[in-house]
Amino acid sequence: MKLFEYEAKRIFTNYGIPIPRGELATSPEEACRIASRLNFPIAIKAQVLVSGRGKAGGILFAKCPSEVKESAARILGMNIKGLKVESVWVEEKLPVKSELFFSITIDRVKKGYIALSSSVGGIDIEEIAEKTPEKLVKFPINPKYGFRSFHARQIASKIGYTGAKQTQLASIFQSLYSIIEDLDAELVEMNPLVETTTGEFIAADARIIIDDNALFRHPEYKKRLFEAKTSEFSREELKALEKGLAYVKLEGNIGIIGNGAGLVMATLDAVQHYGGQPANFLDVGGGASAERITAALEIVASDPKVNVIFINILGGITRCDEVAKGIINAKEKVGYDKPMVIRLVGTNEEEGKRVLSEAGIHVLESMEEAAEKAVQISQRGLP
Amino acid sequence: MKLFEYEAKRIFTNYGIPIPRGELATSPEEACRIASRLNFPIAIKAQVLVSGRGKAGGILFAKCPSEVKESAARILGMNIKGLKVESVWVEEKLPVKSELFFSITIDRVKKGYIALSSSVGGIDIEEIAEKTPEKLVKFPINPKYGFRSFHARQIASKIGYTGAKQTQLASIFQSLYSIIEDLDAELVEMNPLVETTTGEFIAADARIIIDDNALFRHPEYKKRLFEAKTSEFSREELKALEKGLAYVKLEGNIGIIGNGAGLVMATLDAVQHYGGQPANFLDVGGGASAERITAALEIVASDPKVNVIFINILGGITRCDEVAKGIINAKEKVGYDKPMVIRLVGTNEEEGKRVLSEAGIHVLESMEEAAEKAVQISQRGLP
Amino acid sequence: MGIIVNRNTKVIVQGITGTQGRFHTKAMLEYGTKIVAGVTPGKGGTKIHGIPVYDTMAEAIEKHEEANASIIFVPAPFALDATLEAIESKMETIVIITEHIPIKDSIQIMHLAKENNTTIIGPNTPGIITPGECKLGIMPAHVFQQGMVGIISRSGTLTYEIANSLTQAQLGQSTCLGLGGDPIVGLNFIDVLEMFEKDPHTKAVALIGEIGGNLEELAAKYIQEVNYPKPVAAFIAGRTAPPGKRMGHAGAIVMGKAGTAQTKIEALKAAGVEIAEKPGDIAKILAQKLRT
Amino acid sequence: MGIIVNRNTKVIVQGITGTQGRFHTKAMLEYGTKIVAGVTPGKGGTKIHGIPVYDTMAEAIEKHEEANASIIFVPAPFALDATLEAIESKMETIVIITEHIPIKDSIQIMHLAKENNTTIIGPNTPGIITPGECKLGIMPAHVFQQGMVGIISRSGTLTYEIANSLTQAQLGQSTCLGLGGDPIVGLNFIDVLEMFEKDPHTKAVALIGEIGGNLEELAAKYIQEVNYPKPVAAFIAGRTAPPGKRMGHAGAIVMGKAGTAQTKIEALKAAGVEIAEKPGDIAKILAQKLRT
Repeated sequence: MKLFEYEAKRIFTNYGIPIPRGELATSPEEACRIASRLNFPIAIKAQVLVSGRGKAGGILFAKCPSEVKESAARILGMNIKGLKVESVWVEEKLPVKSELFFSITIDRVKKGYIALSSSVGGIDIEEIAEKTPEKLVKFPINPKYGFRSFHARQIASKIGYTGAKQTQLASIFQSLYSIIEDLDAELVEMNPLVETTTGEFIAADARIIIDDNALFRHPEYKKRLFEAKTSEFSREELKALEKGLAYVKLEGNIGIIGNGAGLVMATLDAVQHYGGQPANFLDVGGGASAERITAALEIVASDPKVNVIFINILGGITRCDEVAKGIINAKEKVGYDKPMVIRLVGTNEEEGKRVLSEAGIHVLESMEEAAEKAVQISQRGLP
Repeated sequence: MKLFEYEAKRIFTNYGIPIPRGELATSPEEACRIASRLNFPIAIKAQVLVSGRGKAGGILFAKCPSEVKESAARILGMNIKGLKVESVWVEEKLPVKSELFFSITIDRVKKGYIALSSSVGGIDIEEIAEKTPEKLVKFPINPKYGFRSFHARQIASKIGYTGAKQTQLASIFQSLYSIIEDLDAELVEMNPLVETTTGEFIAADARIIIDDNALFRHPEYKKRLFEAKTSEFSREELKALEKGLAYVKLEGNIGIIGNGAGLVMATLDAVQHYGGQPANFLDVGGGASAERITAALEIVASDPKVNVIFINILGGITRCDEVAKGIINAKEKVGYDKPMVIRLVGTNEEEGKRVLSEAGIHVLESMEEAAEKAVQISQRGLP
Repeated sequence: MGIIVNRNTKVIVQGITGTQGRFHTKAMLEYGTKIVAGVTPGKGGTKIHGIPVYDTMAEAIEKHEEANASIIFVPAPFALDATLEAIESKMETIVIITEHIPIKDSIQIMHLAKENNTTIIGPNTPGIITPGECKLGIMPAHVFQQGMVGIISRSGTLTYEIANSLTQAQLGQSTCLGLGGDPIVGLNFIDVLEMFEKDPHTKAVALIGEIGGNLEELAAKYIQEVNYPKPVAAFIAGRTAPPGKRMGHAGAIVMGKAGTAQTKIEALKAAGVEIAEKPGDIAKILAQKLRT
Repeated sequence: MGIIVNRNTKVIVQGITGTQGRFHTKAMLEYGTKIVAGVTPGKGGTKIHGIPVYDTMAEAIEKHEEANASIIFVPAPFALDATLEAIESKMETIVIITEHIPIKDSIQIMHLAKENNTTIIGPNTPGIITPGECKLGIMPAHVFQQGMVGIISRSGTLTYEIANSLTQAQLGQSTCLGLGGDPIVGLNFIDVLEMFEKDPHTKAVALIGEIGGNLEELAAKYIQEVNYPKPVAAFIAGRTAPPGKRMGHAGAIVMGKAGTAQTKIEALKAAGVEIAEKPGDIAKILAQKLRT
């Protein structure tokens, strides 16, 4: 679960990490009022859960109140990579001496947390790794006793700080680790972490991603995930999330439903292989019941672009007859009347096929064959 | 730092450990009002920081409101082992099916926490260890990943519980561990932990001792240590604590001051060896300044029983001339005019002796000789 | 033979009384897996499909000293404790079926497993099967057949798909192991490639990867560096996955430019691994390689 | 010779810029202790008594690879981190002078030290001295003299008292080690008794105990069981201490009937250890034993 910059910054404040003075606004007027309490120049930043908002024009600067109003008006309501901007963060622009990078994230290979830091910040980590790899400090965190003050100081030392500044930086780094631990985050990032011309360290941007699987330990965020007006998910994705289905909206016209993440990804790939465009990813998971199939069909069918649905089920624990019944029920309940391509093999396959044939639904056995067929239909309609 | 039963019970409640319904009262009337909201029979328990209050008459039971008032009146103001009872805890008496024992404390040899448990409770741990050692389960806690649910279940199993009751007990045990961790406690104990006739587990008594050295992490308790009307310490001990001196009040008439805990203990022992009675233990610590000596002398001299003070200093880091000056200043400031025996050896010994001799204070070199002399004076006055 | 599990594997099922645990205990028993005990806190003293249930692992291993593997079906919030309990009980192999375990918990599990030399498979895995000997997982038995191809996979159903085609091609499987769909899992491709190298029954390896992380790239590097002596064919799922979106598995996510199917495919190709365009191609590729 | 520290010990002082650290660095240097570096966060680049100061142990050992011991003077709230830093920097011996360290922190220290085979002396210790070779601690140098008695003690000043009398009796000391006054300390009597047994320069041992815990009782048991080959004399402080009261040291407390001077004295006597009634008697007892 991605947090908004303003949420992340509030958390930073709670952990004693300095951030620029600022507040959240949902209207140009409010932005103006906030600006009147701050020192100019001021930054107006779109609160939206995608990266690259800067390049998309989601960050503007203002030297006077009228510019604040204008900028906020321009950003609010803006659509950035498909997401509408509902609020802006209005804050003092920092007098930058240098921009640093610091983050803690997951290292899959070492199976632990890893701290990444660089004396070059303000650009994304891949760019840092590409342009100045010698300045990127990778510091695996010992799972035995965590990220200690001296580890933080070692990193600060490696990016070139000594003495009091080293200690100051180290304390910020350690607070970041407390956040990742306390919040079950999988990423906490300050980029840039600004060293101001007056010698302070201030987190100019803040990113936090909470581990979805740990949300049961953080009910306040779980609640917020389903409440926020704009989140990283579309309405359909949120609905799927609530039903426990894994759904990702894509741009094509072939609705895809399958059981098992790998199988569904492979189904998408097969569809594309035959020249088709998947409309979504939807994994119903193992042992899917009739209700789950119904919910899945409902979500996929609600996409107006979809003109064919391809259901790919390999029955293992999942029983084909159950799935077949689910499809029949769901089709009726949802009132879906566009074409379907169904591939159904495995446990109780015969019974499943019988049920579907009786309802006039044709069933295929090969995934490749079915994918090809779905693509044909999507392009030319039913033969 | 020892917590009162009522403090410990409130903490238990915060951690979800069931305790008998009850409240704190500082007057018989209040005890009565509390009792009116509870079910009889009711227990009235002295809140006092010594063990053995039961045998001292500090716990009484009442079957009706008049008995509550009477019992509270009898207990409040009572003196138990030198400490005045300022409050009573009024609670419902439990219908006992059996009494268990559970505690977590420090294991000096294994250098970690250890859980102690027994299906026999309500008597003290030494008695359990003596009478039914086969029923005492000692469970060292793994420092690597702490006390886990399955460890708690293993203990519950070893004291004879299976199924749902095992799980219930285990969850109480685990909460106790959370307390010891969160509060930096060195002892957390439920004795007895009562299994009621209705099948519940309820902590009938609660003991918590917080590690004094960890109080800097628990400012609320540090504050309370110096605020409580009655604590485990006498007024003089609290004063010493505030000044950073280690002081323990004893019953004799020879005031003792020294540098180093071991040396002061040995000084007490030497005094007793020669037939004297130490009035106190007071360790000024290493490198004692004139102010510390003054504070020490002030505390020791304030004990009216004291008729001679024996100061035993082995100068290492502590400079004898500094100590000597401290003694002179202190004597004047405190206005202490009873006899003193001073043993002073080590760094800058000559200068120290000179300073004291000039002030008419005699200095000895042997600890044994000085102890003997102090005893003589305490018994017969100055020769 | 195969790797990790065989006819001598003696299993304890943790979370045996839940719906999943109960169902799969039956399925594993039917397959011939030697299950010696089950554990569910608070349910000690009962029996599931004839298997005695205990409150704790400690009691289970006291009664069944021969147990050397456990399979975990407990819900995610309790999986960390269940796994630590299994590690403490000296299980050599622990299969964690449970999905949705917090990463922080997995980190702790993997750290302690390493210290204790415990083999962890999963979490979020279908488990491991050595056809004809031992099924320690939730995979449908009927798609597998004793044979010569070792399968290492990050996916469940897709693996059954490929196993099925290997069965139909008469190649069968030596052992089939699901690494698990989470970002942090016990075994990586390289660990299992090493084991398959040493296993005489494994004549070829099918590697089934997907987007996210760089374990496939590291496997490619390893295959190249050691000049891996057995033929390897690979399928990588998720070529069409958009960046920044989790594709079902917690671990299946492209971060910026990292973890795409393309980089994995390129790395594997560069290491001489033949890439299957469709899942069904794996069997064709290996059949040909094993014939020559 | 002696044990643990000698003329080859190369020391880093952690917390060198504080009042205590600065003072004792000077005293140790004057004694001839080979101090190679100091560490204080935020004070890197300065010098104390000619010793270079670094911000981190990592930097210090990078510049001074020969360092093999550290002595810690940092305040209690930071002592855990400082010790872990020293352990991570592969110091073989760490002397923790700091007092008032929370028990929870000490537990973590001792656990990690054990895993890394690090010798911890303290906390709340005067340190260790091998007279004439190395003083790694805060003890006054003048009471010590190279000689034949090994001292193991839970106390500071009392140890100087006894060391002084051994010096005056011309026996001197091989090594004198303060275990520390806390309930949880790195070395116990038994650990040090074992070392003294192997040290050819140690001809006799003085054991200085006090109330609290049962380390003296365990030492007595050990002495009896191994039939300890060198004469041991003991002094136990705190015969007059009331139960339930801490006598200065955090570890010096009689709990109920446990940890009294009487039980310790009895156990030691039963093991054949001669008990000194007064501190000064230790020298007399050992002088006699060594003469015969």
